[in-house]
Amino acid sequence: MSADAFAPNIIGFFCNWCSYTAADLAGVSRKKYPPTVRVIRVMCSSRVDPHMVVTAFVGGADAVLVAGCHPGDCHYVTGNYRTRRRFALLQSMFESLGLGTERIKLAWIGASEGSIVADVIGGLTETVNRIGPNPTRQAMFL
Amino acid sequence: MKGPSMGNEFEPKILYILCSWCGTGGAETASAHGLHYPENVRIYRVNCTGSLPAVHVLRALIEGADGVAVSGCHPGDCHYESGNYHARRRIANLKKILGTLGLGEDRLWFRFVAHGEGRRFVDTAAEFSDHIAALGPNPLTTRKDT
Amino acid sequence: MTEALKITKTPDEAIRALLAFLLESGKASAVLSLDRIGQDGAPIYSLITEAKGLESAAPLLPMMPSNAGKLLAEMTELAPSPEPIAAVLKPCELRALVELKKLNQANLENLLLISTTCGGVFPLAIRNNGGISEKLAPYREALAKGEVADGIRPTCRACEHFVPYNADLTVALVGGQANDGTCTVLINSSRGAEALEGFEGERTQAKLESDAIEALRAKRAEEATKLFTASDTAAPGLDGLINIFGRCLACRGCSNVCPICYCELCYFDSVVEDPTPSKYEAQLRHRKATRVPPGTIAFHLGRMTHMVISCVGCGMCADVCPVGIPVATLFSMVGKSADKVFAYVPGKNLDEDLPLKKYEVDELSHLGEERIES
Amino acid sequence: MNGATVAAPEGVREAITDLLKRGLSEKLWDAALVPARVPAGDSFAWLLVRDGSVLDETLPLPPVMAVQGARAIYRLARRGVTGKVAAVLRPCEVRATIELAKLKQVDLDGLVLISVDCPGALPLKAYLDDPQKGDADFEKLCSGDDSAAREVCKVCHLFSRPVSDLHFATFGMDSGKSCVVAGSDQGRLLLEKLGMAKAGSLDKWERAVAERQEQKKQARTKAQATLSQDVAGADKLLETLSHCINCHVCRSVCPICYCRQCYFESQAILMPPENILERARRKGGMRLPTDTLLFHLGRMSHMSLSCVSCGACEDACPSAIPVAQLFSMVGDATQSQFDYEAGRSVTEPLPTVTYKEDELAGLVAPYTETYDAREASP
Repeated sequence: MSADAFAPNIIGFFCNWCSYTAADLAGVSRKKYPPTVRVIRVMCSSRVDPHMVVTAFVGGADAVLVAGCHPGDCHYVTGNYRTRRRFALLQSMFESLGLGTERIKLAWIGASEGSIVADVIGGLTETVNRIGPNPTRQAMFL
Repeated sequence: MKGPSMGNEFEPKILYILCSWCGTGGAETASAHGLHYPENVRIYRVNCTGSLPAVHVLRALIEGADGVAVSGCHPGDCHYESGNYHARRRIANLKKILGTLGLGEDRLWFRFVAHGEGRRFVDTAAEFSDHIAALGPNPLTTRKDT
Repeated sequence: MTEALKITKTPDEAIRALLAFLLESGKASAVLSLDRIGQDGAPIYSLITEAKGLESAAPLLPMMPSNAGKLLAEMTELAPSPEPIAAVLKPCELRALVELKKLNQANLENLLLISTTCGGVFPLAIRNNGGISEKLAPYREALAKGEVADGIRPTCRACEHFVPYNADLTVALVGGQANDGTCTVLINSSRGAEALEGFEGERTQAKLESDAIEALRAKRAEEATKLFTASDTAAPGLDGLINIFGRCLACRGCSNVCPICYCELCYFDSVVEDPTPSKYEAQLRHRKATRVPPGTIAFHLGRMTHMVISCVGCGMCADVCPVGIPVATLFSMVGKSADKVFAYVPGKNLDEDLPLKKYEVDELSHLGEERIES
Repeated sequence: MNGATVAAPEGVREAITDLLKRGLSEKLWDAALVPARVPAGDSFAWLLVRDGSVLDETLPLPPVMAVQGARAIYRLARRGVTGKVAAVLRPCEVRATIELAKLKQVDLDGLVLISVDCPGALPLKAYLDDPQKGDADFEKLCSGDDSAAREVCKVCHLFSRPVSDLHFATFGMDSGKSCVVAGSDQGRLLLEKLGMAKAGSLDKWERAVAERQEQKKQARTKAQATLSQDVAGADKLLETLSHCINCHVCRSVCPICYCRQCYFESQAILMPPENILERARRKGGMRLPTDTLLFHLGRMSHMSLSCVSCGACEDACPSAIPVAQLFSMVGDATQSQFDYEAGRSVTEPLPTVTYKEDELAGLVAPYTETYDAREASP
């Protein structure tokens, strides 16, 4: 790969119980997906304070992915419902600020859904490839 | 006993800050000898004058005290070796701030009192009380806009 | 129609008389009201305990040196007030108080909340160059006609919540009654009724809503659209944000005066966010240079995620900003659209939980499910 | 005294930028901390520059002091820096940095402090209102007309030669020339490495600086006497502070107020309603937020010994209170009694951490042996 070729850099917050397990499964079952995501394991997707998404975004991540259990499946019963509300807030904020919502994504990935991990990361990588690098990556006056 | 308020309507409110070793000791000695100090002087004990936050003095002067006196061990006698030297600098600093802003550096006194100096303690309390009575009320204590 | 008291005095005199009555009758031990202090008559809130202290008070002055909701919360944060306190607040200050109550930062027991229909407040800057007095007559005139007064804070121009929620007593300032030498006080609660018992005035039935209020509401909505679609702050994007916040001094004035930002130590000033050599190295990996202190945009957007859902649009942040960043415009714009997602109006309903404190199982089902085909 | 003469045909700013570039390319330092105009063009921000090409967009000695340089260094170097960083500062910013180092809030290892003769700065708000006019005003300031300068700058007598590693001398120099003076061993070493150790005379500069210093000192004494008349005494002081809204912006932009959490924003001053009601009752009323005067006096007691009169607080005050003039006057008074000058030396201990056994004799109220209240009263 040439030095100036763009390699997307995605930060993924994966919940310990479903999504992280699914990512493990994806690896074990040799699902292929682009090596664009840096996974941060959190105990629950609701551990992700919206400002963490903002920090990753402003810090130069090309996309930020929050992944948790499907609604109703949360290990802590209600965590992901709260995540959903927080994410709705984030989306609304990003929209109002004209930052676009393409670079932030919420995905429900169940423990057995290794293929969805590949799908989601593949899809997000494609999106980033299409819209290009996040301008925050090089901006100096942040 | 004649107090500083005799013949004078204004009875100042005095806060007398004492270190727990010498200053308080002075007060104890005074009481052991049956010496009295004016009733408008309230004692506030701190471990060492070196541990007295400037803000406490300021708050007293803003919220109600007409004068604040501070007494700790004589130079060289500090239980913590150097607390009184630091206190002296801190009080000097405070007095300078009060003086520069015209808030009355005379309303803050610093005098060393040793454990055995009961007489000196009582005299200081009375003298300071008279001194403040002569200065008149501290205007800050009645201001609503502080 | 609501129970009301008609007082044959100008609103300012009537409210001062009412506050004096409350203090003298012991119905209130203290009164929180705007005061004019010093020779310059600086508008500052005071907690007044004596009727004669009300001489300098200006409870209805269209100024906001602090958000009074924040003041009441700071006062009652540790415990409810042991004695009755009457407070005259603007509707957004009252909304802030209610939000703070929901955030467990205030106790409303023993508070008699008096509010007004509000014509907006002047920016703090006007007291620095001249005064407020000459602005008052045109302000009152605009209020009587239900017009947007000149020179008020930008967020006030766009405020549609100028009729107070949760007030025990509401003083009608917007509409015809404002300038005829009388004052109508609407009684919204039993606490309000008790407070007025024994106070001079004619008991009537009154309706707060009037043509003037309708007219003002429509004009404010128009102004809101104008303000929130203005080219410099609407959907600014990253470049726009850098332009807006480029001059930020990181002084934290905005969060210091924000009624909703109650944290004693802001997360963004905490040790977690301390810039370290390795963080600078990370910053410089892809950049030719990086800003110091770092994290200007991250602070503002981060603060936004923390408080914008409760933003009452009072405009304190913009007023205090030493470099004139339109913080309030941006925050109330974002807040307004975020609140729309949850059909929430900050400070309107005491019994309604904060949107981020609750959830519904069946909602927002579009989130988390959509897939991009790869 | 000698220093290296550098050509500065386009002004000293360019000479500084050139030096920064050389230092970067010759690996004398790994990054530079220098102000740059923000993209909107209306103000300045500090940039930590790793790539020399960005230096063309920076502007040493900007017309305003947006963020106090020492505050930027505090955020940069509290836990040290990677490699070496050269920072271009105004003298008051260097002095504040030295104070912060003594307060253990800045690690000077790894920093190269570069300073320049300072003609003063413009009030921030005036500049933001009209940057073009501001730039023109600053030109005037540089040519000696300081009518548009900030009040504290008008009476600043410490405008030159702080304890920096390298100092650019401009006052009294022939136009198109500047002189780099080394102020430390590190500075001398750097000049040697840069091949700039050759001698040039500094007599003219020293004369100009001494003359200006004398003028400013006189102006300072006069200004403080006038200010004292306007603000001293309970009435006047409270009048001066009457517009204060307790936003604490003065403290948060102050380079010396480094506390993560100010005492005056902490639990320590949070009182239960009983306390507030009682205090209000005692005086018939109380302004809110509480403790406005206590905040200002308390802040003075905490930091006036290190106050460098930089004026950041006044620039940021939304209520146009002359905070900087007030604090600077008090700072001068408190510092002089300990024969201390904030930022004068790295080795001179802070007045609060040291003492002499025999000092401040006049402070201690003399004990009148014979004093007896009962006898003194009639």
